[in-house]
Amino acid sequence: MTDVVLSCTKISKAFGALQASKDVSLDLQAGEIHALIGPNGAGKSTLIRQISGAMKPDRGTVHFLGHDVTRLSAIERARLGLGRSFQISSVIPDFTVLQNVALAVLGDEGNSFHFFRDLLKGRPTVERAETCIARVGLEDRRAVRAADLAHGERRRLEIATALALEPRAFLLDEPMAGMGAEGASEMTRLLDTLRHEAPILLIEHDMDAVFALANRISVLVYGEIIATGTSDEIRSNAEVRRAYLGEEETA
Amino acid sequence: DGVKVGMITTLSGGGAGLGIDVRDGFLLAVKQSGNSDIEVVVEDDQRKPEIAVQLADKMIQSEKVDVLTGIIWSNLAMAVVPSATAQGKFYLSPNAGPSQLAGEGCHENYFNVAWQNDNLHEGAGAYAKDAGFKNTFILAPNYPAGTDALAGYKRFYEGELAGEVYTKLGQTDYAAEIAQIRASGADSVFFFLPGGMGISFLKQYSDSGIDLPVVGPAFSFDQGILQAVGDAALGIKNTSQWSKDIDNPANNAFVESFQAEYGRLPSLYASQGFDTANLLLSAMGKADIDDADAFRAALKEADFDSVRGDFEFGPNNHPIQDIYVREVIKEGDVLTNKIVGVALEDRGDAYAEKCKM
Amino acid sequence: MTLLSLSDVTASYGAAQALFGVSLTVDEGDVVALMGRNGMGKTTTIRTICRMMPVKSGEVRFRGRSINRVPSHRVARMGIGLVPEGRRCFANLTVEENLVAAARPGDWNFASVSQLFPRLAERHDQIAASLSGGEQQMLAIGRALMTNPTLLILDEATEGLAPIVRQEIWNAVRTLKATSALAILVVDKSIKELASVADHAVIIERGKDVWTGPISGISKDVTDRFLGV
Amino acid sequence: MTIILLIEQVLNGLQFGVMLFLMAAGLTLVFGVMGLINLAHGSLYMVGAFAAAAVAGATGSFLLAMAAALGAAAIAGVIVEMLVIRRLYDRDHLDQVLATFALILIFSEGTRWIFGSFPLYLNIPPYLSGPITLPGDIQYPLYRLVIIGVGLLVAAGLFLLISRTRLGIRIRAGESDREMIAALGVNISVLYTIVFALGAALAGLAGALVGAIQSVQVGMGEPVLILAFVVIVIGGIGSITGALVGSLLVGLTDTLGRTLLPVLFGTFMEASAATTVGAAIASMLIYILMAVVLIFRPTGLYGAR
Amino acid sequence: MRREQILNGAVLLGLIAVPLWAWSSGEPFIITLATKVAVLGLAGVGLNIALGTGGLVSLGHAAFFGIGGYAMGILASHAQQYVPLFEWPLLVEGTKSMPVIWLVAIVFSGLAALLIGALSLRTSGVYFIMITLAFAQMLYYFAISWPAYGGEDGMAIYVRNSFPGLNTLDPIQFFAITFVILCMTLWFNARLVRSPFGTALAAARQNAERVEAVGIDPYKLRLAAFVISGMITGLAGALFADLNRFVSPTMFGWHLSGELIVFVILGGTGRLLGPVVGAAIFITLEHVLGGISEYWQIFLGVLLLGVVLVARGGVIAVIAGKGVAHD
Ligand SMILES: Nc1ncnc2c1ncn2[C@@H]1O[C@H](COP(=O)(O)OP(=O)(O)OP(=O)(O)O)[C@@H](O)[C@H]1O
Ligand SMILES: Nc1ncnc2c1ncn2[C@@H]1O[C@H](COP(=O)(O)OP(=O)(O)OP(=O)(O)O)[C@@H](O)[C@H]1O
Ligand SMILES: [Mg+2]
Ligand SMILES: [Mg+2]
Repeated sequence: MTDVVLSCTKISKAFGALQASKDVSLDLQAGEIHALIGPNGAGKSTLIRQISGAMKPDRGTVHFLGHDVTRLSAIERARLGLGRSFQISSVIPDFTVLQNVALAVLGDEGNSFHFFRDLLKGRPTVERAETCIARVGLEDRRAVRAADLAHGERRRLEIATALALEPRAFLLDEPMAGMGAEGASEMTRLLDTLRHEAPILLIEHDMDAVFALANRISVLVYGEIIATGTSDEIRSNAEVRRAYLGEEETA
Repeated sequence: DGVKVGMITTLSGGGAGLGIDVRDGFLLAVKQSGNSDIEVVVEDDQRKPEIAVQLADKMIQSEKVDVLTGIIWSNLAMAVVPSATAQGKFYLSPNAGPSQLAGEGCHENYFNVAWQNDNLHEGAGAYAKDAGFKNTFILAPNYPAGTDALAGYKRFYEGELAGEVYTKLGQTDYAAEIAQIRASGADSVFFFLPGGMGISFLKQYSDSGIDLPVVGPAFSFDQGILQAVGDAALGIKNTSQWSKDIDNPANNAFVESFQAEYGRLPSLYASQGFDTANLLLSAMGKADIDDADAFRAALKEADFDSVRGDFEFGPNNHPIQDIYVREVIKEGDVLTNKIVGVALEDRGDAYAEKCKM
Repeated sequence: MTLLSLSDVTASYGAAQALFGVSLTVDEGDVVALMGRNGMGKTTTIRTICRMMPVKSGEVRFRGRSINRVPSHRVARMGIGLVPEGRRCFANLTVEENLVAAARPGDWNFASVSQLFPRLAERHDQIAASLSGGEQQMLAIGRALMTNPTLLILDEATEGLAPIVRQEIWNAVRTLKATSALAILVVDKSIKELASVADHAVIIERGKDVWTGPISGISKDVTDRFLGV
Repeated sequence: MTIILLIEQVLNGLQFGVMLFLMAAGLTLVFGVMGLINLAHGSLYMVGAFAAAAVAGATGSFLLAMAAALGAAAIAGVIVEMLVIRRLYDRDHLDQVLATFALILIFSEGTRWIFGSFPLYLNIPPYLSGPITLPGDIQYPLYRLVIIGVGLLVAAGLFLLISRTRLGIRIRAGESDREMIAALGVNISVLYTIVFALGAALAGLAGALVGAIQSVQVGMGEPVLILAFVVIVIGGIGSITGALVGSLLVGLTDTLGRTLLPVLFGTFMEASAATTVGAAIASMLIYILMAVVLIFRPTGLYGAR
Repeated sequence: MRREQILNGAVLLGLIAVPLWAWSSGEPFIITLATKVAVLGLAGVGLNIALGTGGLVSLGHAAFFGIGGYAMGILASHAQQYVPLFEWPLLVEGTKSMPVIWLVAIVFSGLAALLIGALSLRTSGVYFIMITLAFAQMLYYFAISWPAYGGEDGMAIYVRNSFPGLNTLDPIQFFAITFVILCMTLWFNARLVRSPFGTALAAARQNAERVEAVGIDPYKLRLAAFVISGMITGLAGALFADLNRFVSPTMFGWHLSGELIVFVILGGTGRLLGPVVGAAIFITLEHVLGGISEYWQIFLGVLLLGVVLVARGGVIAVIAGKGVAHD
């Protein structure tokens, strides 16, 4: 059990009458990709929000690297090394790709209260940022404003930013969405190597990617985890098929 | 040689009417004098003290004026006058008369041709005493001129106060104060609410159904503002050092020529501007501006035909003059004032003894 | 009959040109797939059709009429229903308000949309901002259908949807195709799904159309070259 | 202070609140719904008052004057919207502030140019003037009761318009995504022109109604504008209910503050100091109220989220 | 980007050339105007850090401007009358020394900004605009009705305060002081914008959620920016008071806050020299138009409107191109 990096225990969250999380317990172990799938509106993003600290659970606890982080804010959790990508791309529109990533490096270095140093002349910062950009294949676009990127490119930028934080665990909410076939397969390769740096809690509706990548899959339906298992176990679980996969994916 | 006059006054924004009247009165007198030795530069202070200070700098430094005049508001006067007189310029005030400048802060080069700020309020207090008011409710905005106004009223008034209220500067709704008046058991009301505040108060007061007698300074009953107050003002007593029906040749000629020139009845402010110019012109006839001492002495003589009749300067260069009681009446369709008595005769001011010059 | 045609259309974002001459046609009742890698100009093409950005040169015709200078809302009323990239639901409105905001009379109404997406009916009183991603996608489609268009444009309409819902949507598209004269222009990343519903395909590369033909005619060679699979 | 007086002051506070609401209503509509900061709202208020005064002066009819106020302000609104405001919707708040600040200058000095520098006359018609007696022997001006009535009617009307009609839905949709609502076939420009004109007309009506008991002069819109902003911010932008509650809160706080504070301070201070200090604090009171509300509810009482 | 730098240089050169010319040709009032541009420009530069870089639209910067002004007025008036400010718990005397006054102005406006900012930054958008206005209005009404320091009349300080080695009453020497301060502040501002702090602040303006996700707290960034901004504006207030040798509650008025915003937008939001250019244009217009007609504000209004509608992004954007400098 020493290699559990992130875990949440009995998390519950209600929006009025709607129970978005019901006693959800889940963990993430070193070196793994743990995929979280489930129908739209099942509560996946809500769960991620609670783990990342953007939303407070009604009940339950979150542990990260052995600390109880339930009471910490999103910012403090990010500083501890919880990297997050958003379901809907969230970038700094007027910044270039490089600046966007450099900002994340800055956040990781934890000293944004420098008033005189020139950010983009700090060599280590820029180098680290460029490495991350290269890893998602955006080298050619490093000087383009994030607002001018196409949708798919913005998704990659989102990943590059998460990489720059050198996190101890990743929370990725639908990183493949809108990526295109080519992009999705590249992303699959990237995540595959990434898991050795830090484990990934992955939300994704692209089943090809999920089945190819996940060490474990948990299925969330109506706020409850109804099954956890390997790709094959999940693929053949009748309940999951009925609630989520439908018929074709079983083929 | 000639005299250059710098006039800093309010020509734009809400309070522009007063500045325009002062300017028009002043220029009318200059025109009538036919004196070509006088040159007037007019600038708009936008009613902002900082702008007034800068304009004064400009007039002194760049335009090289000899005499400054024109300021309407006490706070602007306080900002401009001390430094202008300290630089050896003459300042003739056509409207504002803050107490500091009449007392400790008086200056030999500062002449007030209108009144010390308290004068009209003192007149109102004196009138209240004569009229036998025993229990007055008094109100004014909460700023220095407002506190001075109430103090001025109390100086001659001898009865009780049913209430003393300071309102917010710029307030437009007086329902709460009017309710207090109604409940206070007062037998009369004195108010000093310049500009739009006074109009709002009077309209709301008359609609409230209270019919206690009201008295106030002329500012809320002046020609420029009276039409806007409407019938709500009818019959109200107010105090003023001037009225268009003061019967003397200078005033009759002024009222007629002002109306001919500008197509409207002159206001209090116009009369003050007119007198200011005439004072200056009278001094120019007697002394050269380059001989400051002689010119100052000539000013001090006040040897001109004031539209308010007798006019002379007290020891602190502030007027000694009669304060009249006027009543608002209707002449045909037009609301105007009629003198019904004299509140104070040959009134100087309360600060003169503090003035050492 | 030709419903929509673009001939040699160019367009730019400020100084940056994004389309370098796109031509395509959509016939009545036709389902056309618009394909291409990320950033090649699919969305931009759609934006010029909906007049959300100006046509720099070339011509867009809808129902035989040039719509180069027709304002956006008039184009929509001529019968184009848009499901935009990124959903763009009206965040501060409820689900029901989103649906009725731009509704025009026709077969599609609140009841029939509810039938297609029961989830929306369940959530009809909820503010759109708090819907899950997939629910928002359904809402965007429902909202476009409520305008009762003759041409439905779906830009990545299945992005972020659960497989089972994706199948439902493709089924819905197939139903639409079979039962109505609705023409559809569809952008999606799943070639497999597109192949099963579309009649024709247009592939764009760097702001130009580089391949047009029946969808069945897309060879392995073409996908390798233009779609990078 | 007697109970009767206290009740009367509460009534005054409520009435002042409703009067504020009348001013704030149009502003919320434009500001909350279209996301536009319109500093020139006060100018439209002034336009209404001046139009009413001019027409009342020429015809002697109060009703015609009110109609003129509505019409003139609405027309001014349409012109301003088509020439200026329309180009500002997709700009940030800053550009809107600058442009509408410029409009204030143009309106104010333009009005002064046309009507001169002196206040105009506009008064309550005889059939609405004078006090009536309420239960408890409270004398209360009829006209102020009329203002309360009109204010409540406007509140109800606006509330229904925004929340219940399709027009309202579309307006709100446009606020969240203008491009998208247009792409769905709604002519948002016309819609916004209508809304702006409606907001302007409400401002004009408020100016004329209130002008009859206050002074009709250049610059009359500015203090009102600030108060109206205070009101809608306290209530929460975009909420008609919020604007109404905000107005009443501000009205009560201001009225009761300025009558009670001097008395309160008088209990432990010397009388004349108490009146000035009390008045000083009273004049700051609504700003204190606003700050406190926002500190505890950063989006106002009824604001979203 | 290079064009903007050339333009910035030209603006500063112009700002120094005009008063020098006026000095040599005996037009002291022009020097006064140039000083006013420098001082109000400085206030605008302060505001621009909050508004342009941080996206914090403060309609209450008059609060800091006024605090700076009153710091000068109170210290100098006590010195003038030889009355100590207070004697308990320790004796504090007034002073007529500019550097001391500046320090006091900076410290107190900074403290006020810390307090106002800490409370106001809980809100955002229009609420922020209004809550900052509320704080400034509180100070305004307080200053008007509090009699100790002149109330609405304000305070006149008849002789300008002193600066070691200079004759501050000489317009050109006083101008030199303000100009040097302006340049130093601009240099600081230029460094700030490119620094990690400035970058993070600009990022927080555009997308606070993203900044949080990388572990930076936007609230702290904004508060720091607001305090720095308030301190600079406070310093400008002290200089402005010295320029006029006069302080009054209008320094707290919302018109002043509005004018500062106008300077910033007119010149170009977030541009280094935007506020200076804006102040120069505005003050020149005010001066030139004021002489033309009683109704000059109509023309001013039309011109401002023209700038917003046509010259998008401010005057600097029109001359130097749209993009805000990024490397
Ligand atoms: N702030 C909120 N208020 C009310 N309901 C909410 C709120 N946030 C989310 N919900 C509801 O909670 C449920 C779970 O939403 P969530 O976004 O977590 O779904 P999801 O599993 O991420 O779905 P998807 O795969 O479509 O993104 C949805 O029904 C959603 O409408
Ligand atoms: N708002 C914008 N401003 C400037 N350039 C843009 C903007 N939106 C897109 N672009 C550019 O236009 C080009 C085409 O983008 P478009 O969004 O049309 O691509 P796409 O084919 O839809 O890609 P995706 O599959 O990622 O959605 C891209 O190079 C992109 O960088
Ligand atoms: Mg989700
Ligand atoms: Mg796209």
